[in-house]
Order: sequence, then C-alpha cells, then structure tokens
Amino acid sequence: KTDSGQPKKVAVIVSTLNNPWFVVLAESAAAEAKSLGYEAKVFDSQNNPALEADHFENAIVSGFSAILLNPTDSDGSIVNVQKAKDAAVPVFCMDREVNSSKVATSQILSDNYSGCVAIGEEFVKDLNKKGNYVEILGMVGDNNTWNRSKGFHSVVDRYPGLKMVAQQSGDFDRNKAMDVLESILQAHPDINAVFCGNDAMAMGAYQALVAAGKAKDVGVYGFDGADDVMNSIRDKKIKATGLQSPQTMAKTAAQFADTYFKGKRDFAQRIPVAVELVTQKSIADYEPSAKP
Amino acid sequence: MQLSLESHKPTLARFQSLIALFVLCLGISLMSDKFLTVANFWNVLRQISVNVCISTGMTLVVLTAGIDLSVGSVLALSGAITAGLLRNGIPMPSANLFIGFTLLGSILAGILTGSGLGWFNGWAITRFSLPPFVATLAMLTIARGLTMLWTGGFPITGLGDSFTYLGTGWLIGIPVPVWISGLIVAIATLITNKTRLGRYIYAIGGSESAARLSGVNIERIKMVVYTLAGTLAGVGGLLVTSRLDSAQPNAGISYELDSIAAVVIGGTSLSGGRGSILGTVQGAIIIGVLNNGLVLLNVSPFWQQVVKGFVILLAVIIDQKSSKRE
Amino acid sequence: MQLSLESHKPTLARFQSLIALFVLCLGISLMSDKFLTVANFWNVLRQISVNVCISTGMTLVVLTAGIDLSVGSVLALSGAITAGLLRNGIPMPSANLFIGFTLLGSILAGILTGSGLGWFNGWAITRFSLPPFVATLAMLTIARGLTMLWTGGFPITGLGDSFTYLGTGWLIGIPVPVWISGLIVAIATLITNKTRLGRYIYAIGGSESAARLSGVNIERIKMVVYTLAGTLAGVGGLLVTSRLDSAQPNAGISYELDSIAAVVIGGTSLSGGRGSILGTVQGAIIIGVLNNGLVLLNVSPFWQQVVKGFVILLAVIIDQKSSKRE
Amino acid sequence: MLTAENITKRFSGVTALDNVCLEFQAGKVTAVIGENGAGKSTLMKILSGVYSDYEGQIRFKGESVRFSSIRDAQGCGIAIIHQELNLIPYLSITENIFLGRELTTRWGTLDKRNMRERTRELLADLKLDLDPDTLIAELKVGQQQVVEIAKALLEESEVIIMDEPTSAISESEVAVLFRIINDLRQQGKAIVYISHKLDELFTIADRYVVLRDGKSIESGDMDGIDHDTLIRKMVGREITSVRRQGAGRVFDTLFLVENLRLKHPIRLQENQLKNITFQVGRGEIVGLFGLMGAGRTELLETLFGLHPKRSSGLVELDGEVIPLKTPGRSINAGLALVPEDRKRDGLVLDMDVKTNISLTALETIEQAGLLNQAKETTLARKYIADLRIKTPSEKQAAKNLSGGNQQKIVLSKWLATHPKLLMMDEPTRGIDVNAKAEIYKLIGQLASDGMGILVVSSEIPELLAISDRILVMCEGTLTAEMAIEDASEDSILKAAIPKTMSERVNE
Ligand SMILES: Nc1ncnc2c1ncn2[C@@H]1O[C@H](COP(=O)(O)OP(=O)(O)OP(=O)(O)O)[C@@H](O)[C@H]1O
Ligand SMILES: Nc1ncnc2c1ncn2[C@@H]1O[C@H](COP(=O)(O)OP(=O)(O)OP(=O)(O)O)[C@@H](O)[C@H]1O
Ligand SMILES: O[C@@H]1[C@H](O)[C@H](O)CO[C@H]1O
Ligand SMILES: [Mg+2]
Ligand SMILES: [Mg+2]
Repeated sequence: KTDSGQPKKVAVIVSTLNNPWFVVLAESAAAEAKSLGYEAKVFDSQNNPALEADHFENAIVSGFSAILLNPTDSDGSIVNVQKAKDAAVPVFCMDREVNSSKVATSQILSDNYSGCVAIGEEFVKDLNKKGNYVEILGMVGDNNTWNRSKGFHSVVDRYPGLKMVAQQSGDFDRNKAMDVLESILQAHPDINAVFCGNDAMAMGAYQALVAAGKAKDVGVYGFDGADDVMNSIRDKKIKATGLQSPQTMAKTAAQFADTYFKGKRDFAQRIPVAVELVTQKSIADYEPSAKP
Repeated sequence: MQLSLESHKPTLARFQSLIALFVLCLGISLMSDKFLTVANFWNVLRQISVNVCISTGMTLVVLTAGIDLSVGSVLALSGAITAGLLRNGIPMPSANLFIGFTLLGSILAGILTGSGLGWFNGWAITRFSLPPFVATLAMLTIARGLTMLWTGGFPITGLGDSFTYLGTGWLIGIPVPVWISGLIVAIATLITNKTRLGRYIYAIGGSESAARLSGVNIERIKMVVYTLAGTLAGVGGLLVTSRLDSAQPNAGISYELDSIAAVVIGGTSLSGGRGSILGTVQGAIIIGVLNNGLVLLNVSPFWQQVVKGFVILLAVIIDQKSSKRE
Repeated sequence: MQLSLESHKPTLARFQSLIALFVLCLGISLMSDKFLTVANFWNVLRQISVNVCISTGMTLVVLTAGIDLSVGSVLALSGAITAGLLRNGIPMPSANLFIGFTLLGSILAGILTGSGLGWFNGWAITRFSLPPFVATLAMLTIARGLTMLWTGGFPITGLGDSFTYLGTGWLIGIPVPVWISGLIVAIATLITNKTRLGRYIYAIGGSESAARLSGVNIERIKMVVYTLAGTLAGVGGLLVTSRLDSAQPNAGISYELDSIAAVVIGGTSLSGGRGSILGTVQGAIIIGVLNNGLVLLNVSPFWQQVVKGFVILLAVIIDQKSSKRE
Repeated sequence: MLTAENITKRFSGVTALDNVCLEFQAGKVTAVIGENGAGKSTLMKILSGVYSDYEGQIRFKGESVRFSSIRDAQGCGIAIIHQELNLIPYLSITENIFLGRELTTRWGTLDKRNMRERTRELLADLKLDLDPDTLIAELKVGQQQVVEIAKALLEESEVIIMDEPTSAISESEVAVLFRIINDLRQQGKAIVYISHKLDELFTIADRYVVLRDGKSIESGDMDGIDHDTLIRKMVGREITSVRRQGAGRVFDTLFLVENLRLKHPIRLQENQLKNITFQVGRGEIVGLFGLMGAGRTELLETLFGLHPKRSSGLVELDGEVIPLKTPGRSINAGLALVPEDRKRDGLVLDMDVKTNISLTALETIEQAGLLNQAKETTLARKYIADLRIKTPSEKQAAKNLSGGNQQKIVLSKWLATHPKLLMMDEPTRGIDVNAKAEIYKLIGQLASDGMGILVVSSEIPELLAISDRILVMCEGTLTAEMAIEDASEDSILKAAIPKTMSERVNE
C-alpha cells in the first residue's frame, strides 16, 4: 500500500491485444497483481514502440509503482524502460526481452530461438531429412519473426535434402496465411510440410491445405501453443508447436513486483521460461484447457 | 474545360480498356506457368471475394462523394456476432431443424449488425452533417472496441461444416464465395444502372445541390447507401469467418485501404458522381492478381511491397493512357 | 444558396470555438487529478509532436484537395536511413568534428529521403494526372518495402546521446520535439497565411480550374506541396527514431489515418481550399488529450476504443454546433 | 491591334472554330455576336492563352504570337473576363483579384495592406460597396461578376476581353461598367465585348463581328445598324418576338401565397422575407422584378421548400396547402423551380443530357422497378426536339453544351414533371436572342396550356414583354403589383429602389 493507504498501482503494458496470446498474457498478469492486492491496469501498445513510449510516460506521470512489460521491440523498448528506471519505477519484462541487461529489474523470457530449434529438430525427424517445405513468416518487421526463423533454419539448413520452395509472410494473421498458402499451393502442389511463425498462421495454413485436399499429406508446424492448435495436434491435424506459457510468465512477473515492493532488490536479470515442444506424441501430457 | 473533360473520359472508356489488367496477367503468366490455370483462376476469385463485397458497398458510398473507413471493423464485429451466436446455438444439436434455424439466425444477426452500424454511420453523417471521414473513422474505432468486448479478444472457432461451406464450399464448379460476391456485384450493378436509387446516388455525388433541387431526398439516399455499405461489410465478415472457420477479433484491420484502393484503381472518382461497380471489380482483380502473382513467383516479402507499389502505379497509368487514346 | 454559407462558417469560427477541446479537458480533469499537471502537459505535447509534424504536411496536401497516404512509410524509411547512416559513421569516432558532421549528414540524408519520396509522389500525380490516393497508396507500399530492404527487417539501434537528444531532450524547460514541431507549425502557418505559395495552395483546393485560369502553375505548386509533406514525414521519422533510440522497420504503420484524422477534426475540408494549420494542431491535441486522458482514467483498453470513437464524434459535433451559433 | 487568322479549334468530335479570321482595333469596342455555341468563348480562350493547341495564327501589334499560357497572354497585355465565374469561393475578394499576381513585401511575404488598398480603390471605382476581405462564397452572383471585372482591370492591359460581363448584374452596375469601358476606349485600349443583351451593344460598341457555327461571317461598324439587322446577321434569318397579347384578361386563382415570412439565417429576429402575399392565376405569367439582393431568389427557394426551418406562412396550389418542407414535396404538389445558378443547382454537369432531363421524372420511366432505357431516351429526345436543344446526342455530357442549351435542359427536366406552377429565376441569363425568343415563346405556350408561371428577371423590357402582371420586391417586401397595361420601366424601378436609396437619389 502507498502512504495514503491506497493500493499501489501496477501497469501491464503489452505489445498488442489484437492477438489472443497476448490477451492471456495481459489478463493473467493483471489478475495476479490484483490477487496480490494491487490495482492493475492494462495498456495496449498496438505493436508500436512510440505508443509504448506514450504509455510509459503516462504511467509514470500518473503514479504507477511498477510496470509489467511485454515489449514491442527488444531494441526499441530500451529507452522506454530506461525512462521508468530513471523515475525509479521497476520494470519486469514478460515473454519478450529488451536487449539490455541494465534497464529492466528482471526479465522473464520465453526463448523463441531455442524453441524453434526444437521444432526444427522435430521437423527434420518427421520428414526424414528430405522433402520440400514452405515457411510462412510472421510480420517481416518483427524481431520475433526472425528469432523463430533463425532458430528453425539453424537446424533445418544443415540437411540438403530439405528444400524450402517458398518463403512468404503471413503477418501473424490467420487469413493472410491462408491466402498465401493457397497461392503457393498453385505453384508447388508437391510440398511435404509448412513451418509457420505462429499458431494463428498455422491454423490458416491448415485450412488452406484442407481446402486443397492436402491436409493429410502435408505437415503443419506452428509456434505459441494456442488452444486451437493444441486441440488440432490432439486431433492429429497439426504436427507440432512450441508451447510458451504466458500464464507462468505473467504470474512470475507480478509476483516479482510484489516482492520488489516488499523490499527485495536482487533479482536475476534473466529468467528463461522454456518453450516446450508439443507433438502429437507429447500432447497427451497436456490437459485440454478451458479458456481463461 | 480541357482538363475536366479528359479526366472524366477514362471512366467512360474503362471497359474498352482492360489493358492494364491484361498486361499484368500476361506478364505474370510469362514468368510462371502456374498462373494461368483453372485452379488458380478460382483461387484468385475466391481470395478477392471478400474485398469485392466490401468494395461494392464502398463504391456506392464513394459515388455519393462519401467514404467509409469503418468497413474493416464492421466486418470483424459482424463475423464475431455470427460466430458467437452460432456457438451458443450449438450446445443442443439434437433436432436438425433447430440447428438450421440457428445457423440462419446467426447469419442474419451478423449481417444485420453490419446494417445497423452502417445505419449509424449514415445517421451521424446526415443528422449532424459530419464529414463522412470523421463519422466512419469514429465507427472504425467503436466497432473494433465492440468486437474486442464481445470476443474478449479471443477468436471464436469451430463453427461447423454447414457454416464453413459458405466460405470454402463449391457449387456447380464455382466456389461459393464467388457465387455470393458475384451475386452482390450483379445486384449492385443493377441498382446503379437501372434504378432510381442508383441514379440518385450518382446525382448526389455529381452535384448535391442540383440533386436536392430536383427533389431527391439526400438524407434518405445517404442513409440507404451507408446502411448498404455496412450490410455488405457484414456479408464480408460472414465470408471471412466462414472461410477461416473462426471469427478473429483482429479481422479486417486496414481493409478500408484495400477496399478504397480497389474503388479508385477501378476508376471511381473520390469526389463522387463518376465510376462503376464493374470498375471496382476490375480494381479488386488487379490487386488480387498482383498478390497472387507475387507469391507464385516467390518474390521475397521485402521486394513484394516495392514491386506491388510500382505495378499499381503502372496499371493505373497504362489504363488512363489507353482510355485517353480513344 | 443558404447551404454553402452555413457549411463554411465553422472553419472561420473555429478558433473562437475551442469549446470541444475545452469541454474534453474539463471533463478529464474533473475525473483525474493527474491530468492538469505541468508534467502531463508536456507529456501530451511531446506525444503529439510527431503527429503534428506529419499532419502539418498533410494539411498542405489536403488544402490542395489531395491526400498523402504514404506518410507512415516515408517516416519509417527516413528514420531508418538516418539511423543506418549514423551507425555506419560511428566505427571511426576519433575526431569529434567528424562525428558531428556525420550526425548532421545522416539527419539531412534522412530528411532528404523524405523529400525525395514526397517529390516522387508529386511527380507521379502531376505527370500522369494520377489520383493522389492511388499514387500515395503505391508509395505507402513502396517505401515500406524499401524500409524492410534497407533494415533487413531488423531495428537499427544505439544511435548515441546527441541524436536521442532530439527526441527526448529539453531546452529552456520545453521538450526538444515540442520545439521542433512548434517551429514547423510556425513556419507552415507563415507559409499558408503570408506567402504566395500558401495563397496558391488554397486557390488550387478551392477551384483548380479557376486557379489555372489565373495563371497559377498548378503542377509546380503540387510538386512543392507533396515534397513538403514528404520532408515533414522525414522530420517525423527523425523524431520517432530519436525518441526510441531505434529505427523500427514497422514504424509509422497506419499513421496516415491519425494524421488525416487530426486534419479533418481540425476543420480542414477533404475537398480542399478550406482549413488551417492551427486547426490541425487543435485536432492533434484533441486526439492526444483523448489518448492520454483515457489512460489516466484507467478505462480498459477495449472500452477505450469505444469511448474514443464516441468522444471524437461528440467533439466534432459540439464544435460544429458552437461555431454555427455565432 | 489583335488579329486572328484562320483559327481552327476542334474538341473531340466538335469543330468549335472553323478558319476564323477577325480583327480588333485599338481605341474601339468590338462586339462579338453569335448564338449560343457559335464559338465566341472558345475564340476568346485562344486569344487569352487558355487553349494553346489550335490551328492558325494570332498577330498582336503586327507580330505573330503564340501564347503558351495565361501568364504569357497577361504578360503581353491581354486580360479577359471569363463568361464562367472563375473565382475561388473561400478566398476573399482581394485574394481573388490578386490571384497569380500578388504583391509582396521586401521579405517576400504577401503585402496584404497594399493589396487590400488597391482592391478598395477598384471596388470603389466599380461602385461595389463591399469589404475587400469578404469571402467570394458570401457574395451573390452579381457581386461576384463585378469582382471578375475588377480582376481584369487590375493591371493595365492593351486588350481587354469581356465575355458576357453583365449577365448577372443590374442596370446601375452596367452603367458603371460602361463608364469604365469608355475611359478605357479613350486610353486607346482594344475592348472585345460579348453579350447577348443587344441593347448594350448599341450603347457601347463601335464595331461588330459575327460568328456563326464556328465561322466568322462578317464584320462592320455599329453605326447605322439596327436591332433587326443585327439579329438577322447573327441568326442568319428573321426572328419575330411578340409581345404577349390579351391584356386585361382575368385568371382563376391557381397559386396563393399568404403572409410568407423567412427568418434571417443568423440574425433570427430579423425577417428576410416580410409578409409576402400574392397570387398567380391559371395560365397567367407573373413577372417578379427587384434589384440585386431584393430577396427574389430567397422567395422562390422558400416556396420550393428549401428553407423549411426558417419559413412560415400559407401557400396553396390548386386549392391544396403546400408544406414548405422539402423540394420533393413541393414537386409532388406541382411546383417546379428553374434555379438562378444553373451550373450548380440546375444540372449535374458530369451527367449526360438524357440523365439530367429524366432526373426529376424517374418514376415515369420506371417499369417493374427498373428504369427503362428506351423510355428515357424517348423522353429526352422529345424535349431535345420540342425545345430545339442543340446537342450532338442525348448522351453528350451537360457540361459540354452552351449556356442556352443547358438552360433548355433545365427547363426540360421540369416540364417532364408536368408542373402546375413553373417558377423561373433569371431564365434567360446568358442566353442568345434566338434562344431567348424560343424560351419566351415556350413560356407563352405553357401558360396558354394552363400552367401558372412566375418569372424572376432583372431585365425590365423582358418582363414587360412576357408578363400578364408584374410584382416588384424591395428589401424582402412586396412593394408593388401592377397589371401589365399599367406597368412601365419607370413605375417598376420606383417600386424597386429602397426608400433610403431613393431619398439619396432625390437629394
Ligand atoms: N471543352 C469542350 N469540349 C467539347 N466541346 C466544347 C468544349 N467547349 C466548347 N465546346 C463546344 O464548342 C462550341 C462553341 O462553344 P463556345 O462556348 O465557344 O460558344 P459561345 O459562342 O461562347 O456560346 P455562349 O453564347 O453560350 O457562351 C459549342 O458547340 C460547344 O458545345
Ligand atoms: N450569400 C449570402 N450572404 C449573405 N447574405 C445573403 C446571401 N445571399 C443572400 N443574402 C441576403 O438575402 C437577401 C435576398 O437575396 P437574394 O439572392 O434572394 O436576392 P435576389 O433578389 O434574388 O437578388 P439577385 O438578383 O442577386 O438574385 C439579400 O438581402 C441578401 O443580403
Ligand atoms: O509469441 C507471440 C505470438 O506468437 C504472436 O503471434 C506474435 O508475437 C509473438 O511474440
Ligand atoms: Mg460563351
Ligand atoms: Mg436572385
């Protein structure tokens, strides 16, 4: 509590709410903060670091005591976090990192690169080291897109039998991914797999394959662990995804803020939260989740 | 005056000169043998069908010298309403009849949501003489917010085969969404060319004061037009939702630009009074062929945007030149 | 005719009627004690400074009855060019003078990139009589693609304190970006009110044919105006980049809508010839105060959009009513 | 001073000028006469640098010139008052007059003070009592036309072309203009004067040049030419205008207006129309006269339902009360209005002739809810033939027709609604004698078919020629009503001049 007896305020600033994955992240963080007795408020940066900068300024001016941040950009957000630090407001990063070890109090991160290394390995195994595949990237200006793509290629490119016949962007969007894959299928009806930069696109890709009557022959890989992809893996429609646990990250961040208020200062700078590879085999370990 | 005469000719002559589109198709088919196939033909038409729906409504609005920026959000809300109602209707799928009614009911509710929002646009514009840009910009934000509230930010999925048939099915060898958008284009063409309403739409765009003095009820026509635009955005929402088997809360973002682009590339003047539905269809096809072709040719996503921009420029330039010559 | 008289009054009377803005501020300050503070005042002004830069250029374009959809992408490319050149100039930071020159050089290069793209817009529009909507839509795509190519899709960061001073520093108690945007507004106001160029801009928007018959060189003025708009988008890019100490390839997406919104809410008519730079500033402030206020009031993000939409509607309605009464 | 040699100009499909040769002399006023569409304006646009793509040659002071732009022509000393108003609505009078020729200060900024002063002088010279800062949009057409004149007089020019400068102004302003033309003539300038008001030509012109169907027919001195000869030269045949017969006839009441009032849009206590009461009989032609700003246009608009919120009073047509609510309801009740500004309010210029004509009567060409192309064409062709509209086809865009023909389209679209009462606001403005005569004849015919007609005009002779009865308005009040046999120019004017002004005149 503050001196005036009012509960302290915690700001949850997320890169976007236009994507359910982040809605879960934001809502879990806010819910945890509330259950710890704080006032919590969610800010939507709409994937725009400049808007995020506005949120930081507004949050600092209006007396928030801690910020749980899902940064829009690992580099672009540094100055924003620095601003909070200068105002003595602790920042805890969730899911995505900022490229500086000096500004945030602690970063609870999902490791996109390693997660996609794991997917890559599964991919190679499934395809038996040879075949044609398509990669559908996320938004080309987003660095998660590239972290994922690089992690994937760091494995897959070592196998000359695996040939990427097309690499296109689906903007992390289900509809766009569907359109793109439909067109690609015209040029390359003979592909064996599709790797997608997130689960929304994986669902779109799957739908395109269904429409083309190829859903059985082509393996789809996603990333995120979104509900419909988890269910699809269970139904043997999609091959695998990398499950990031937004709830875990969000809760941890909120609990860190709580301990910060209680006096703790020595936080580990990076707390990696593993991305779990979920396959048709391992899906049995996960309960079908109800929506939060 | 020399100029005004020339700048209006293209519209008249547009359908003699599908040259730009032709050149574009020729170019792509020279580079990829997959382009000129029947499968890809339906592919392109299916992919543009949502844009065609929305842009048909947009054309009507633009012909009255208005604009509708809210189409993307209206599409999202309509789709979400349909999907939401459909999911709630499904828990009791015992009687076939009941499901059928629910499907129809939720589809109607979604489309009517679109009509309602469009009606609100028209009301705000005529009642308070707001610039359409402002009123529909406000609606862009409002409808997006409502979509988020309705869905809680989560997609609504698993809508059932009879529903997804609308977006993915085939009927007599033609994709269902192509039937739907084709029907809409046919009706809209009939309206613009053969009915009083259509005539009044052109007259208002050409000269609002002359139309008023001729006894045209400007307010009513505008209400009708914005309501139609909302309705068609609702139909678009239905198609997107059905095609993805999922209502995405962020569906339709920035569709207004694609749609206005189709209208303008199709030769409808943003200052109203000149243009046609079929021109807009041509504009939508140009955009669709371009998107499709660039992917077929596996142009890198970075270069794609640059190439797309130049091709659009070129297409419009060629089109203007060729229609001027006649 | 009565009508034309009434519909044009609001613009004239706009500055007597900052009522909408006033009501808005009053409302928010009644609900939050954090709103009317000095810190928050600079906060809001700093936050809108980029939009003010861009919208100043947009106002000039809209006054000629044009539109510029490419501002967001042009902003991104300009920022990226500056950032890229700056990083390349840093490897040899031995001589202070050399760095100084590099900073200036890269800033100039960034801004000139904006001018160049703007010039291209103007050229395409005048040379081929393209609708501004089409030409600048193409540029929207092209400049975004070029930004991706130049940055490889990655942000360019670590640009140094002297550079970030532009976006984050203070000078005599006022944030530097506020100085910069203020200066731009002052110059643009001077141009529109006190120079021939300004006069011709209004004349072209008021009636292109009448302006032509008065011997105004329409093509040249349009070239200048689009080049200015590009240049100001470049300056905006500089500010964003400097503020974030990072050039984002995705910067400025959908800024064209915010910018046109500021222009239109500020009372400039999209059909040209009427409006003012100061009106646009007022429009930008309304949008800025709204964004700021909704956050201060702890409105949930989903409701924010709904509320924002209605407040914009209301603001414009109040503004129109109040100026009509006089 | 300025000669045109073998000038030919073609528009897509139309040859507007065909080997035209003529000459304008210094110190002379040359009238260019010809019917609507004869090519007068086109020629003037070529002479003033608006069109640079033409065949033939222009000589200016003996030297062959080819103006590539308006600036070019201005630079050589050729100024033009265009037939169409070419003013920017949302700029002030000063800003319009100096457009393209702004004065600047040492610092390159606009010298607003000097420009305002010059404008004030010009306006004073033209007796236009307006603040130079007034926006054009706030002026009425007549005032705008005076501003156009001022614009042409701003710079000293050798040749001044006036393409229908008086189409919208009243007689007192015409007198001012003529005084100025006389001054210019004395200074040795060449004046080219185009007008369809033939009386003006006899007053002001020294020479005449005739254009017919794009060809130069002949030229000569005005001395010794009379009215009929001039008309014959212009039209190529005789036309007879008849004064309306049958004075003293009695008509049954068709249209009744009682205590019509219209509030001022801004100063709500004030009335723009004050207790107007009058009637129009079945088959009667009532002429309405007034000076500029008397409120005639306002009266017609109010009757037509254009000012629903500000108007009150009782209006009956054929025994039925007409709600002054919307034009649609007025039209349904049997009213029609040919508006003053035909380009803006009368026509949708981008639409073709056919579409404009049918716009008011779409119900009649509907079949099963759809518009019937054939019926529409028939309707359009009927009026094109009946009113002798000169157009290549019913598919020509309205904006490409000459003024007189445009006016006939406006008339057609109203006749297509078969109105009981036809209101016309300045129906013959800018229209050639021939077309004028046709329109008069038409009005007469319509009246004898039982239509009531209310005509606003600023030309007293015209009203005297066609009306059965004359109403006069002044400052929003109906000041006189006289049967045609009692009316004279004098008595009409007396009623039209405001008290304050007439007292001033009498002093
Ligand atoms: N821009 C244009 N495009 C096509 N035809 C045109 C154009 N301008 C004029 N014309 C045609 O050229 C001919 C001459 O027109 P012009 O305006 O010169 O006649 P005018 O003698 O000035 O008539 P008025 O007395 O009505 O002013 C007409 O047949 C007209 O329809
Ligand atoms: N645009 C305007 N701005 C201000 N006052 C106007 C305007 N138009 C008309 N008025 C006022 O309305 C009154 C009537 O004008 P109206 O145009 O009806 O006169 P009119 O007799 O038709 O004259 P005109 O010959 O110019 O058509 C005038 O007193 C004038 O002051
Ligand atoms: O993890 C998230 C999601 O995959 C989203 O779809 C794109 O951005 C990433 O950071
Ligand atoms: Mg003429
Ligand atoms: Mg009048």
